Amino acid sequence: MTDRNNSFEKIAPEPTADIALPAFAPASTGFLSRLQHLLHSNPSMVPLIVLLMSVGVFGLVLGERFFSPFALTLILQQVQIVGIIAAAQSLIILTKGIDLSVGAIMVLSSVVMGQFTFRYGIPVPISIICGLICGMACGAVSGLLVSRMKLPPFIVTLGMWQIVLATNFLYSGNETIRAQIIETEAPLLQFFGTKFSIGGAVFTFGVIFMVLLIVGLAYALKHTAWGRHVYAVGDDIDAAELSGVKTGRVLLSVYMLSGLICAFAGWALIGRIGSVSPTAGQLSNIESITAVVIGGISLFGGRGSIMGALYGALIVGVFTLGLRLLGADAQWTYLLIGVLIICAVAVDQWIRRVSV
Amino acid sequence: MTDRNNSFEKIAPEPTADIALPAFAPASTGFLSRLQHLLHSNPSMVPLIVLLMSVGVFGLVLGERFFSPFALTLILQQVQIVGIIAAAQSLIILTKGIDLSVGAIMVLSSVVMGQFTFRYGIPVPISIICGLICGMACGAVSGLLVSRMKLPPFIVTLGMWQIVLATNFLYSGNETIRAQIIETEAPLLQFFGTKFSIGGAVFTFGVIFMVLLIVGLAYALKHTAWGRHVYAVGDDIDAAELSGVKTGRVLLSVYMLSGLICAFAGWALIGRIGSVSPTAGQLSNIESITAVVIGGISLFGGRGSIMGALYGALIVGVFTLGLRLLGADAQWTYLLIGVLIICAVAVDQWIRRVSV
Amino acid sequence: NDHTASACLITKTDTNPFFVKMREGAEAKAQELGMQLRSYAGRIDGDHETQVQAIETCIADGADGILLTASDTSSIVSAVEQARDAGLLVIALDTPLDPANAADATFATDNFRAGELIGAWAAARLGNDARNARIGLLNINVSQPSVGVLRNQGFLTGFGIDVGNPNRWGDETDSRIVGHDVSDGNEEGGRRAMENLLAQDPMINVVYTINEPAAAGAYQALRAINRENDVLIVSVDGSCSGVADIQDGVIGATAQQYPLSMASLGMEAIKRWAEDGVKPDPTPGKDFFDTGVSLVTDDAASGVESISVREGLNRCWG
Amino acid sequence: MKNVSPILEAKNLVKSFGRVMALDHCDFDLLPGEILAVIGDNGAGKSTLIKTLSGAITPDSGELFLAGQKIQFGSPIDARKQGIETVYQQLAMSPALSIADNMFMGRELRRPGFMGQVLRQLDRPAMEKFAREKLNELGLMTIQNIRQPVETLSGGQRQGVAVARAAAFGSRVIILDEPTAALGVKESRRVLELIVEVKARGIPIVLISHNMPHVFEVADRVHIHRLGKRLCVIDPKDYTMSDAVALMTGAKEPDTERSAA
Amino acid sequence: MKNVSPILEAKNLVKSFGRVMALDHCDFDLLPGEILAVIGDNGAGKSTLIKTLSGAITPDSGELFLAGQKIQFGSPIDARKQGIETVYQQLAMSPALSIADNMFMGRELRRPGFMGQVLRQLDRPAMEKFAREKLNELGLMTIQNIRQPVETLSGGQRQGVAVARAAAFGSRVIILDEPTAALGVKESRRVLELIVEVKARGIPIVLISHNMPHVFEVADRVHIHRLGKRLCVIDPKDYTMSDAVALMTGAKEPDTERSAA
Ligand SMILES: Nc1ncnc2c1ncn2[C@@H]1O[C@H](COP(=O)(O)OP(=O)(O)OP(=O)(O)O)[C@@H](O)[C@H]1O
Ligand SMILES: Nc1ncnc2c1ncn2[C@@H]1O[C@H](COP(=O)(O)OP(=O)(O)OP(=O)(O)O)[C@@H](O)[C@H]1O
Ligand SMILES: [Mg+2]
Ligand SMILES: [Mg+2]
Repeated sequence: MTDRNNSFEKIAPEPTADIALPAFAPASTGFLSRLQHLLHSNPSMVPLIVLLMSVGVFGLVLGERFFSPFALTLILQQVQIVGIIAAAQSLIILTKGIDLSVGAIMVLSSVVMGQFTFRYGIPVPISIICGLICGMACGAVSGLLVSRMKLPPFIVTLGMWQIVLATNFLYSGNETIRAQIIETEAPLLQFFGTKFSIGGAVFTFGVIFMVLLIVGLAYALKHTAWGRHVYAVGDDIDAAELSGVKTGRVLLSVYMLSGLICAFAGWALIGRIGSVSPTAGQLSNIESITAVVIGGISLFGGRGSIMGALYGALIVGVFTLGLRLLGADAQWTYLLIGVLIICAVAVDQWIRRVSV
Repeated sequence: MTDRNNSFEKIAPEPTADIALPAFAPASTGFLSRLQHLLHSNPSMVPLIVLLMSVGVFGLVLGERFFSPFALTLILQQVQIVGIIAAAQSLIILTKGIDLSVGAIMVLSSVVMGQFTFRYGIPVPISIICGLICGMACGAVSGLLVSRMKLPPFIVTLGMWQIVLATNFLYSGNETIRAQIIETEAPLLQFFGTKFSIGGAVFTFGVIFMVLLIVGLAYALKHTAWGRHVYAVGDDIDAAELSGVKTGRVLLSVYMLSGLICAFAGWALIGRIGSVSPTAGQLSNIESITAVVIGGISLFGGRGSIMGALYGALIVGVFTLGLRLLGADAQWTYLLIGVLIICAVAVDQWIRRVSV
Repeated sequence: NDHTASACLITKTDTNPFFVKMREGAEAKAQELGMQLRSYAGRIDGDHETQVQAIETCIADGADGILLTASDTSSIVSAVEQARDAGLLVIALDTPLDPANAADATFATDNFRAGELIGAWAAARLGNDARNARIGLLNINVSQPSVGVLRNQGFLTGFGIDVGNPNRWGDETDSRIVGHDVSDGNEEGGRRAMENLLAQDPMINVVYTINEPAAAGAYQALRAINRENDVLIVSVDGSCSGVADIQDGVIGATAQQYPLSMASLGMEAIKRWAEDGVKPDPTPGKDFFDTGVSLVTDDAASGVESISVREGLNRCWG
Repeated sequence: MKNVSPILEAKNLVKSFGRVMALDHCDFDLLPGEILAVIGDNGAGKSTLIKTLSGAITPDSGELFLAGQKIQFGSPIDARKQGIETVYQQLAMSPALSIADNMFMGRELRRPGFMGQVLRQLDRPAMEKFAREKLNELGLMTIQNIRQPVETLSGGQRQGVAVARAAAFGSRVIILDEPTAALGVKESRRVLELIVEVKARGIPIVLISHNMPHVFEVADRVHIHRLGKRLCVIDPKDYTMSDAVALMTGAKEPDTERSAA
Repeated sequence: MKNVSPILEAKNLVKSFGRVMALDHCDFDLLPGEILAVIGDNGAGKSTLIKTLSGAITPDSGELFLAGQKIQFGSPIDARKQGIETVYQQLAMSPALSIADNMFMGRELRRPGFMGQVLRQLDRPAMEKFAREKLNELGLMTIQNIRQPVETLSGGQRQGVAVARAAAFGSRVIILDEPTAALGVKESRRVLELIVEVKARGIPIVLISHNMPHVFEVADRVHIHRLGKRLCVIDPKDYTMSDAVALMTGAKEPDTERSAA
């Protein structure tokens, strides 16, 4: 019962802001409830733990086939595109938005990079820059509609999705640029596909990029004024405006940055699949949203850490590969992933509901 | 300036609740701003006006080809499934949720109706009831997860979507039941496809059902306690709980009703396509959400009228058919619908922003 | 070598009955030959990434060979190369890769040929009326996957229409074409697309459909305006229910493919590769092993070889 | 007073939010027919206390008694069914719904006859008439339209609506958490009069307020809350306002003998 | 006083919400260095008035002057840049962010050197130190952790944070909309002291309050708002509280001669 004496009401006269008090222990001190409390104080750890647990379980069941450096790094390679897109999606979701056009922007950007190089013979670096600008411009259009005209993000990006995708098909003429040609004539387009190995583990620049991107964004969101403003806008945009945040500018910057990240994902996509394919990425929106939500970022804005998006993407990747290796039939895999999505969030919720 | 004297601050001593005051006229009394004011006082009219305007414009451009009873009733037939699903979706969205599993529930219900009839030889009416129960049960699962375990609806229905769809494929063995067999052996399954014509206009029972359903729901939402509770839950669930609404029960009822409506949509689907096909309805979620949002129902819950969902579905139907008749090819149609979605919402927003 | 040969089957989706049949064939063969089989599929038509992931999984899993129906025939090539470098035999089923020699072997339907057959049949049926036919084309979706393009362009070629760019549908200028629409290859899309085309020109009298479910949907639309008897619907696939639809007069003719034999041929090839290291050879004169396609109709037209519905039913997807 | 048994009583309530212990073995009792004021510093745990009394929060431990019977409230509805009506500090209204809808939330009136029994139609006119009367009783005449959404009301107007709702429906206990905080002078006065009227009807009231003149004007007893628990209960006739403030802020220790039962 | 020109002045402000005219040709003036109280019934339009003064609402018509210069505020940021700091009735905080984050919202401090200039890192320690000091000045010592999210604070604690923010950053005008509404006795007192301190620094203050004793204690002039416009401005030394209330509620007509400039 001594723990209780540490509760704050007892410490009145002096402000004791920085003293880290021992965690409050409730009447029931079983292992579970202690774990719950531990996790509660660190909600962004939840998806990480789910991730580690699922790796552990599949490792136990599948043994070497799963626990090999090859298989584990394969997961990283398989989630890199979703991971990058999920970073973009997280930014938007943190501002209480949602972006249905991420996949389309990604594909259009990669098509621009490819077609500018091969159709018009523009030097590769310039084509890549054009592709990145294209992604950012798409983001800017959504951003302007959301921030200036105050249209709901869901509908803006729903419209943009159709517009960008149709543009992509019309512009590319549905033609794939083949990997062999890219490899010989414009290897820079495949830059993110470059592999290097450490031990048996094979990494690609795309994987490294994904990790660096998310760590960088986590820093920016936590330690810069811009990051705080993103959270404030997602939390309560009117309050943010009244307390002096240029909410319009913050929103625009978020959508543009997200478009740019999608364009980078497009570049990474060329590295991953080798070719420039206008039909890729059709499921990216739903996959990225899944990753973000499993990662514990609230769809109602302003809550959650972007690292969660990475963990969320990895959780889905681990389950997918693990179930495939277990030989589950594809439909059973989807069914189980459906169940697991719900379970992952139920665990998360259980932890958040500690003693309330 | 006399209008201003009617503003309420002048009428102090007596409560004048029911006196309909003349609409307040602002300094700028141009036609546009008068229109804006008129519409502002009746926001649910906005999608209706957009609908009528688009019918008018296409009618002017296309003349008889569009303004024929055939083409106009064709639109009704084409939107009937989306319209019914959008009614289910609206209910969920009014409670601040979103349902990604509507299409899957619809298809599974229709498969249950068909397979029970033909695989097990169960009498058709009983099979249909089983299908309806199946849809309601799916809704109940989501509803329990959302209301009891307080999981976010997006993720619950994302999971359910995958689960139900996979179940559908596994159970049906991907086999279509052909229209000819149904017609001869179980015509009741095609009940909603029954046609009758008034003048040159051809209606089906499915269309009538859609209209009756939405009118009935509009009544229930506006004039019953349950309806008020649905709005209150979507508005602020904590406040609703504190002020005595059984929020859990309301949520559960909404999800179950929505599942049941999806099952009816599944029955109507058999009427529309003649056969029982497990691959149908894959775009229903996005189409229904589009209809709901174009219809002016807020994705943040508690605001909007369900009639809007019908208008929204019809707007999309009018644009799709109109553009096809104008000779736009399928890809351009997608692009233009994207643009029009954004424009429709921009108009809506312009009207709502009157004098604020 | 006590190691049981193991194979992967990767299809575009596992919801289309065509691929379901293919998997059944592979499974039956695997049992017969004592092989291990893992099946993978994309979620939707055109889901390329899932197929790449499936190939990677097969490599990780140490499979001997892969049977692949590619969603994106040229993009998949890098992943296929990776698998071949890892010592797997890769066999393209149903659809040749681009380039075709990217796979070790191809057991496929000639989709262009399938289209050509139904096109020629339709033209022959109409006789002189073919010159002022009103044609509606129901394709799969706007991303124009190669199978859809090949069938569509094959049909037009067979019908005697200049196709413009053979890698794209929709760029033809022939005035007989009322329009193209997309059907998603299912009944619902087929009906909606047909209705859209009918609204443009109610006198359409020839309808090409990407597959039989789309054809069934189109038929419902025609029936709704009582024109089901004066329109020729042609399709591709030859599924048992498709052939039954011919019998019932829903479809005029269909080009039948043989997924089961593709799959079992493929399984045998992998078995041979795992045991003896021998690769299969292509059909002489083509760069792939043609598993054949037959026109099924009871309304045979002169100059176009066809089999009867009865035979079609016997062989449906065998 | 010693012999009267309390109508609502709480023993040893504990409630913590993470590391913050908002209620620390807190006792509470409300006698029949009295006005009990609860005063205390910001963050002392007053709102948390009344939320546990009204079922909005489930305490970690502790017991509740209504008229001597041990009870447990799973939700505010349970408490309302027992006739305990509460005005929460954050008001608990649905902003997009009308004043009348909000007042009748969870206990709507239905039309008589077919429309009501079969079609379950609400009796809007009756509800609006009632709502208007109750608001008039509170002198909230600046509210023009009973159908106007609550979100268009000023802060004070909203508070008025919430108080009117509680006064209209509370049958056994009425709990008011800072009901006059946002109200104007005239409206505050009306609320105080209303409290006295309700008391005259025999219904006991719990009043949380920071306004000492108000508290000393109407309260029969004053529960002083400090650091998550009841420090003491005093009779306002025996103490001055500054005594009460001194007790509340810890400047003075309670005198056990003098404090009221 | 006649010769002093107002620091903040508004003429003929009009603002309507649909059919409700919240400001009806309202005038306003604030003299340098004074404490101006604004009183009025619930719904009289006080909050709307100060929202137009602080840029949160754009009036339909009317003019604003700051130190004699005509100005227009497009947003609260514009007003803040001119040194006008406001505590809104609904507080305007981001619930999920910490107290320190909220106090510095929109004017964050960056670390010196590389971390701040290139990586734009926030200077959390400095901001937290400052925030803690300001809260201590207000006597809000029950707030334990400056990093705790605002949503975990009690209503009164939140109000304290908002007032501390305004007092810390306001350089030309500070506007407080019912700053003591949810505050305890001790905290209310601290806020009143703070208001007087700020005035001593020479910064004029607009105080909206329903608490007449508070108003009459600190105000130099009292702006009485009624039915969307300024009824009159009185000198609290010449009037009693009941006079003010009578004016406010319309029980009495203003006496044009006696009212203060
Ligand atoms: N949901 C919650 N989560 C975390 N902490 C909370 C929560 N609700 C209240 N608290 C904390 O519990 C303590 C008591 O809060 P409470 O609202 O009961 O105070 P109060 O006495 O009503 O104060 P006030 O007079 O300011 O309204 C405060 O320190 C507050 O920060
Ligand atoms: N956003 C809005 N939409 C519609 N009406 C509004 C809006 N804001 C204020 N009003 C109306 O304007 C009038 C004045 O409101 P305001 O908030 O300015 O009053 P107040 O004097 O601050 O009252 P209180 O003392 O209760 O805070 C009220 O009748 C209110 O209903
Ligand atoms: Mg409180
Ligand atoms: Mg106000």
